[in-house]
Amino acid sequence: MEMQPIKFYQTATFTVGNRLLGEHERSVQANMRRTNSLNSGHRACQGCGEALGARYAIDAAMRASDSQLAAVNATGCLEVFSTPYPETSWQIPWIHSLFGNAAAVASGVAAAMRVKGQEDVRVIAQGGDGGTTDIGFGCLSGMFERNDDVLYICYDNEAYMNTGVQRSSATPPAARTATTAAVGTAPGNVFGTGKNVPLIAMAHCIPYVATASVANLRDLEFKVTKAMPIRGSRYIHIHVPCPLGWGSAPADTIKVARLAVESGLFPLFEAEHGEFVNSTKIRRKVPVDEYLSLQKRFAHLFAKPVDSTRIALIQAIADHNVKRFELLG
Amino acid sequence: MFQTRIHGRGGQGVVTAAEMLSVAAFLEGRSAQAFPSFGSERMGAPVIAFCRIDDKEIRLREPVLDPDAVIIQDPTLLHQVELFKGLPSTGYILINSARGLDELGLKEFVHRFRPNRVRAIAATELAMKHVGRPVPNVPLLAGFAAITREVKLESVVAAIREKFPPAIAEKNVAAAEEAFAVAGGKLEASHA
Amino acid sequence: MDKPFAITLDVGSSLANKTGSWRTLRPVYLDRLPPCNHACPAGENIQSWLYHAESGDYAAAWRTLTLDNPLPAVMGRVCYHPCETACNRGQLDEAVGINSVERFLGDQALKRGWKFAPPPAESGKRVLVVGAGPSGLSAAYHLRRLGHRVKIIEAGPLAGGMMRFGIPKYRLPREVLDAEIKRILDLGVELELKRKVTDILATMREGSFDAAFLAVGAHIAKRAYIPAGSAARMLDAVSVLRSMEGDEKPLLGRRVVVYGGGNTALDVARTAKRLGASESIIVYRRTRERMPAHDFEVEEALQEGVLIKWLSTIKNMADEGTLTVEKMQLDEKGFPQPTGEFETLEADSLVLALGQDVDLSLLDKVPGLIIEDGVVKVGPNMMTGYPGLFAGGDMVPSERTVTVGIGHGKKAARHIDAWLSGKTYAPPPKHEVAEYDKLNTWYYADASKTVRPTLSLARRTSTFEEVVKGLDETNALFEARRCLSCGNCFECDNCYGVCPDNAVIKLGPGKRFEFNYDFCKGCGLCVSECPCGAIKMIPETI
Amino acid sequence: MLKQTEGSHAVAEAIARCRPEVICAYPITPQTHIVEGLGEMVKTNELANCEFINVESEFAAMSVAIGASAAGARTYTATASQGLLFMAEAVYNAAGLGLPIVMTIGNRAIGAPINIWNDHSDSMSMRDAGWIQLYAETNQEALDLHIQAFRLAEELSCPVMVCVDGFILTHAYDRVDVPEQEQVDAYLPPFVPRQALDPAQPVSIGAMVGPEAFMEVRYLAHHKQLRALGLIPQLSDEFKRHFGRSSGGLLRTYRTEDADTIVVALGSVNGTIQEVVDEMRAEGSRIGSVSICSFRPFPLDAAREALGRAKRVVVIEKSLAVGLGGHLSDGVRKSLSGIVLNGYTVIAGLGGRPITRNSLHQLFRDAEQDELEQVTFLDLNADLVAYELAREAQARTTGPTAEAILRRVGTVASQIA
Repeated sequence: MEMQPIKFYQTATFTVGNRLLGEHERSVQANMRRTNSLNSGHRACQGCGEALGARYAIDAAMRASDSQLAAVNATGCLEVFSTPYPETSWQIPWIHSLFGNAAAVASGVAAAMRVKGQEDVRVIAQGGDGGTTDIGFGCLSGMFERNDDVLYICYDNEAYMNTGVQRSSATPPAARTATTAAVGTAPGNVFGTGKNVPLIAMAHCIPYVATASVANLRDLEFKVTKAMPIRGSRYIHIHVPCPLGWGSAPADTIKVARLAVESGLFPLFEAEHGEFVNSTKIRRKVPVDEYLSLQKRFAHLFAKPVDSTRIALIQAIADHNVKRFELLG
Repeated sequence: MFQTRIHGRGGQGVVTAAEMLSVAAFLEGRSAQAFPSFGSERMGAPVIAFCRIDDKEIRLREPVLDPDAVIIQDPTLLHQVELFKGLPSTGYILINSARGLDELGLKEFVHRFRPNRVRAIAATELAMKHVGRPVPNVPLLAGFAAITREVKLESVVAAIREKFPPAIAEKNVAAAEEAFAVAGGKLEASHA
Repeated sequence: MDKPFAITLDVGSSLANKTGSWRTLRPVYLDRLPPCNHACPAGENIQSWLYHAESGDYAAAWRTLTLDNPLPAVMGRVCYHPCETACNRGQLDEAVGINSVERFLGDQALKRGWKFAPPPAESGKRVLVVGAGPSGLSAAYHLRRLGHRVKIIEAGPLAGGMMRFGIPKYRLPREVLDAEIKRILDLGVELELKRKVTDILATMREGSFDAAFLAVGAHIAKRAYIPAGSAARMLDAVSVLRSMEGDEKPLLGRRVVVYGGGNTALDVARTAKRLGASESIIVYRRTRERMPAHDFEVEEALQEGVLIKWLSTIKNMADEGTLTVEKMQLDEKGFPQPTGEFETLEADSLVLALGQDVDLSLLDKVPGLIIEDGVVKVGPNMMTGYPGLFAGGDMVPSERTVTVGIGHGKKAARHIDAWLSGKTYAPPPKHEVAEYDKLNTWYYADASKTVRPTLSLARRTSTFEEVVKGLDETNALFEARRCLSCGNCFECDNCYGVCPDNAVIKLGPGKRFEFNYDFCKGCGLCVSECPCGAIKMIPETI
Repeated sequence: MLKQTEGSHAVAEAIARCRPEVICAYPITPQTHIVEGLGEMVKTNELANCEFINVESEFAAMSVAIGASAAGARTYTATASQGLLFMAEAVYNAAGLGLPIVMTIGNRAIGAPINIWNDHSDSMSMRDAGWIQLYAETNQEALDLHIQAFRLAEELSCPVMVCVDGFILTHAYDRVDVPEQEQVDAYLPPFVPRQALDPAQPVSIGAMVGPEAFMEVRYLAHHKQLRALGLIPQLSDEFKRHFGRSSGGLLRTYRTEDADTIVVALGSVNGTIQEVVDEMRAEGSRIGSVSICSFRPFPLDAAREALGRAKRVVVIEKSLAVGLGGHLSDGVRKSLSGIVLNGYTVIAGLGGRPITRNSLHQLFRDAEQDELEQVTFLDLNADLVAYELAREAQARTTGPTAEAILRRVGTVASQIA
C-alpha cells in the first residue's frame, strides 16, 4: 500500500477535505457520514489533542473495518472524559478495565472473536503514554511477543495528564512537570537515555509499527487504514498535544503538533516486521525554538538568560532524528 | 489400611513409584492415595512420596507417619534422613542396593524386623540392564509386590503399561519381572 | 442485552451533556475581502471567478468575471494588474497569475462564442454615452444589462478609443478588441461613429436622452517648447500611435528619439523598432525608479534594444537633427536639477511623449460644472455638477488606465440606473480585508507561478505579433488553483475535521458549514487551522 | 468413568468437559499441572475450539480473561499464591465488571519467606474481591465444583474461584469419577453472556462511576452474592440428580447431631478431621465437624443452623489474619451472634506444616476440657520461637527472621513432621 500524494490541488493539498477530489480520495474526517466514534458531549479540555486523535484514528478504523470494531481502553484522560456515568461518548463496542492491562484485555477480546468465528471483528487497544510506555508496558510487550491480532494505539501527550501532569517515560528532556525539578540550574526533565516505544515495538518484529501526529491527518488516516487489515500485532504511536499539560493555547494544539514534526522532534515513520520502511518528509524545517517557545512547560528555557545550551541539546536530538529517519527531501 | 513411604532423590522416580503403586491398587478395585511430601522436585534433592491402600475410602490427608513399608531408592540417604521413623517391627523394608544389608551397616538394625520382610535389591542395575537408565523405582515396586503381596505383579505391570509409552513400558515390565523373581516373588502364588 | 447497572452504558449518551456552556469565545464564519478584489480598479470579484476556474468551469468563471468587466480578453492583455501586486500568495511564493487566467477566460469566451445574457426587462429609459473607449463601452454594457436603451457616439472612425489608438498591436491584437466590442454591441447597444459631440445638452435634447455618460479620451498631446530648426522633424506620440492604425505608417527614420517617461513613450520607442529604426532612444529626465511607465514594459523594451538616457532633458533640435541634451541630477527632494553639462544626440525624428489632454469643448455650454487641470469634477456617484450628466475615464481626476476606465463605467452605470428611477445607489459595505496574517498557509502546497511564453526577440523587433502569449487549459487551471481563496471559505473541511468536539456541521457541497453551539467549547482550533481566514472568534455575551 | 489419577489432571479433565473457549496459562506451583494438562488437551485437539494463551504474567492472565469473557467467551484460568496477589487488581476488576470467569486456586502460602507449600493465605487475601469462593474437600469434589462453578458464574454473571489445596489435593493420586461429556453438556448449557462487546449492539463497558451511584453498584454486588446463597445448594442438588453424587453446597455436617464440640474447617483437612471425629466418637466423645464449601458468600444461616446447638466450636484455619487470628472464625462467630458458646480459633498447617491426626486428637481433647486459648497455633515449635524472641531481644539484628530460624532448624524441609 502506497501513500498517494494528492497532486495538482494547490488550494487544499494538505487540508482535511477538498471539493475538487473524488469522494474516495477524501479523508474520513471530510465525510458527512463519518462515524464520530467519539461523539460530542465528552468532557475533554478545550482543544484536547487526545480527543481529536482518538476520533481521527477510530473513525478511520471504522471505515477500514466496515464498522466491525471493538475497542479496549486503558485508564487515563481518554477513558475518564469519555465515559463518566451516566454518559458515554463512544459509538462503538468499548471496554475499560485497568490502567496497565489494555493490551492484555485486547488479546482476550481478539481470542474470543477468533474462537467464536467472528474474526471480521477487528480489535483496537488504546491508551495514553503512561498506560502504554510505563504501567502497561509488560502487557504490551507480551501482546507483541504473541503477535496477537490487535492494533494498539498510543496517544502520547508526554506525561500523566489525568493525575495532574506528572512525568512519564515519554516526557521529553527539559519539559517541566509536577514531578520534575521546578527550579535550580536545570529545571524540567532530565536528558535521559529516553524510551522510544515505537522502536521497542519494532524490536518485537511485529508486522507493522508507525508514528503519526494530529497535525497530519492524511498521514494518520493512511497509517490506520494500512494497519487495520493486517493480521497480528500492530502499533501506532500518535503525538497528541495537551494544552493543559504543555501550557499551550487550546487553539494551537495542531500548530504545536505540526512544529514537533517540522522540527524533527517527532519523526513520522513506518516499519514492517522490524524493518524501517519509510518516513514522512518534513515540508518546512523549523528550529526547535519555534516548537518549544509555544509551551509553558519549556518557558524556563527562554527566561533571561536564555538556556541556549539545553536548547542546543534539544536541537541536536531533532537533527539526529532528521538523519536517522531520513526526514528531509 | 496399608501405608508405604518411599525415600529417594529427585530424578529417581520416587513420586512416580508411589503413583504407580496407587494405580496398581486401584486396578485391584481398592482405594489408594499417593502423594509427594514435596513439590519443587530438583535433581538430587531428597524426596519422599507416600501411598495408602485401603478397602474403604481414604479420608486421611496427613503424611504417612507410621508406615507399614518403607522403600529406599537411594542408600546414600541412610545416614541423612530418618528413614525408618514410625516403622513397626512388623514393617517391610526394601532397599535399592547391590551390596548386602551387612555391607550397608544395617546388620544390627534389621535384627528387630522379620527377615523375610527385609530385602536389598540391585534395582539400579536391573533398570540399567533392561531400561538403560538408572531408574530403580519399577524394579523396587515389583520387589515390593513380591515381599508384601499388597499388590499383584500383573497389577504393577498394568500400572507400568498405563504410565509409560509401549516401548519403554515393555522394558520396564521385563525389569519388573526379573526384580519380582529376585525378590523371591512366587508368580503362581501371585496368580492364585 | 441485560446490562449491569452504571458500569455499562448505552452508546452516544453523552449528547445529553451540552459542553457549549464552557465557552467564553465563540467562532463565527465570515467572508473577508480578498486583497486582489480590494485592489482591482474595475472592481472585479477576482477570487470568486477564480473559484469557478479552479473546478474547470470556465463558462461560470467568465460569467462571474463579466458581471464587472465586459472586456476580459482585452484586460487580460493590457491591465497592469494591481491585483497581482496585492495578492497574498506573493508573500508565500509568487502572486497568482490572475491576469493570465483572465486572458485565458477571455480568449475561451471568444473561441467558444459565449454571449452575454440579454437584460431581463426593458426600463424604457435612454442613456447617451459619449466616447467608445474602455469607460464608455463599460458604461454602455452595464447600462444595457440593467435594461436601458444605450447609444454611444464616438468621434473616431472605430470604437475602442485609447485601446485602439494608444496601445500597439503587439500588446493588443485588434481582432481581440473588435470581438469584445462586437459582443457588447450585440447586446443591443447602438454605436454611431465619426461624430463629434460639440454641445452635449443639445445632443441629449435631440436624442431625448434621460441621462448621459461622458467618457471622452485624452487624445490631445501635451506640447513642450523645444527650440527647433524649421527642417527638424518633431512629432507627438498620440498621432504616431494613431497613425499606426491607418494605412499611412509614420515616417520616423533610422534614428528615433522619444522624449518622456510614461508607457506611451515606451510604446512609441518599441513601435519605432518594429518600423525598422536601428536606433530607438528614450530621453527621460529622472531615473528608472521614478519612471511612471511599468517596469515590465521597460524591461521588454530594453530586451528589444531600446536605449534609455536617464537624467536628461532635451534643450533644442537643430535642422540636421542634432539634439542638445543636458544632464540632470536629482535634488534631495528627488526633483531633477540642471547640471550645465551638455551632450549632443543625432536623430532623424523626435517624438514627444509628454502626456495628453482631453478635449472638453462639448461642455462649454453646460452650467454648474467645475473644471480643474483640464478635467471635470464629479461626485462620488460620478455625476458632474449638472444633474443627469455623468462622466468618467480620462475626463475625471484619476489615474488614466484602461482598467480604471472600465471601473468608472461600471460605477457610473449603477448610479445612473439609480438616478433614473429617482433613487441613489448605495454600494454594499466593504468586508474587512483578508491580510496575510489571517491565513494558515501550511495547508497550501508550494506551487510557483506559471510564466507566460513570450515571442522570440527577432520576431518581436521585426513584426507586430503579440509579444506575450496566453496560457493553455492545463496551466491556466494550475494557475487558478494557486489561489489561496483569501478570506472566503472554499470548503476544505478543515474546521469540520479539526474540531475535537464534533461541533461543526457540514451542510454539503456549496452550502459550507455551521457551528453547533450546543457542543462548541470555543477552543478556537477551527480559527487557527482555517487556511483562508474565513472564521473568527468573538466574545460570548454572558 | 473411574480413574486413579492426579488431582490436577482430574480438574483439567473436568474443565475440558466444560468446553472453555479461552484459557489463560501462566506457570506457578502448585497449580501448574492443571494448565499443563489443558494445554496438552488443546494441542491434541481433545479440547477443540479453545484458545490456549501463554501469557507473560498472572496480571496478564486475568486481564486476557477479562477481555475474552467480556467478548462473550467461556473463560478459565488458574493460579496460586504470589500469582494471585500479582493479578489482584484484575481480580477485583473482573468481579466489578460482572464477568463469569472461573479460576482455580492451587492454595499455597504467601511470602516472604517464600514458601511453595499449602495453606489458604492466597485465596483469603482475595476473599473480599467480589468473587464467589468454593473450597474443595477431595479431588472428586474439586473436579465436580468446577462444573458447578461455570453454571453458577454464568447464571449470576459473577466470577468464581475454586480453591483446591496445593499438593495435598493437586498432586495427590486418588480415585475420581470423571463424568462423560454428555453428562456435563446436559448440566451446563452453552454460555449466553449477559453483556458482550458486539458491533451489532455496541455498549460502553467499564464506565467511571462517582459517589452518586457507587454505593448502589457495590450493594448490587453484595446482593448478587446473597442470591448465590440460594443458588449454590440448588445447583448442588441438580448436580446430584445428573451425576448421582453430592458435591458442593454451602456446607456439610459430619456427625454434628447431638455434638457438644463441633470443628469447622475449609478444604482437604476435613478428611483428617473426620477420621479424628470417628476415633473420638468411638471413645465416647460427642464431637462432630462442619466442612464449609462456600466461603464467599458466607452461609451465615446454614452455619448458625449447624453450630447453634453446640457447647463449643473449634475453627481450624489454614491462614492467619495477622494481629487478629483467623478469617474463617470471623464468619463463624458472626453466624452465632447472640448464642453463648465457647469459640476457639486454631491456626494450623501454615506453609505446608502437616496437620496430623495425633495433633488434632490432642487439640480436640483440650477443647473438650475448654483448655484452649482464644487463638491457638497448632504444633508451634515453642522453643524455637522462644529462642528467636530472646535472640531478638538482646541483639537487634534486622533482616528476615526466616533465615535465623532455618539456621536453628538446620535440616531440609523434606524432613517430615
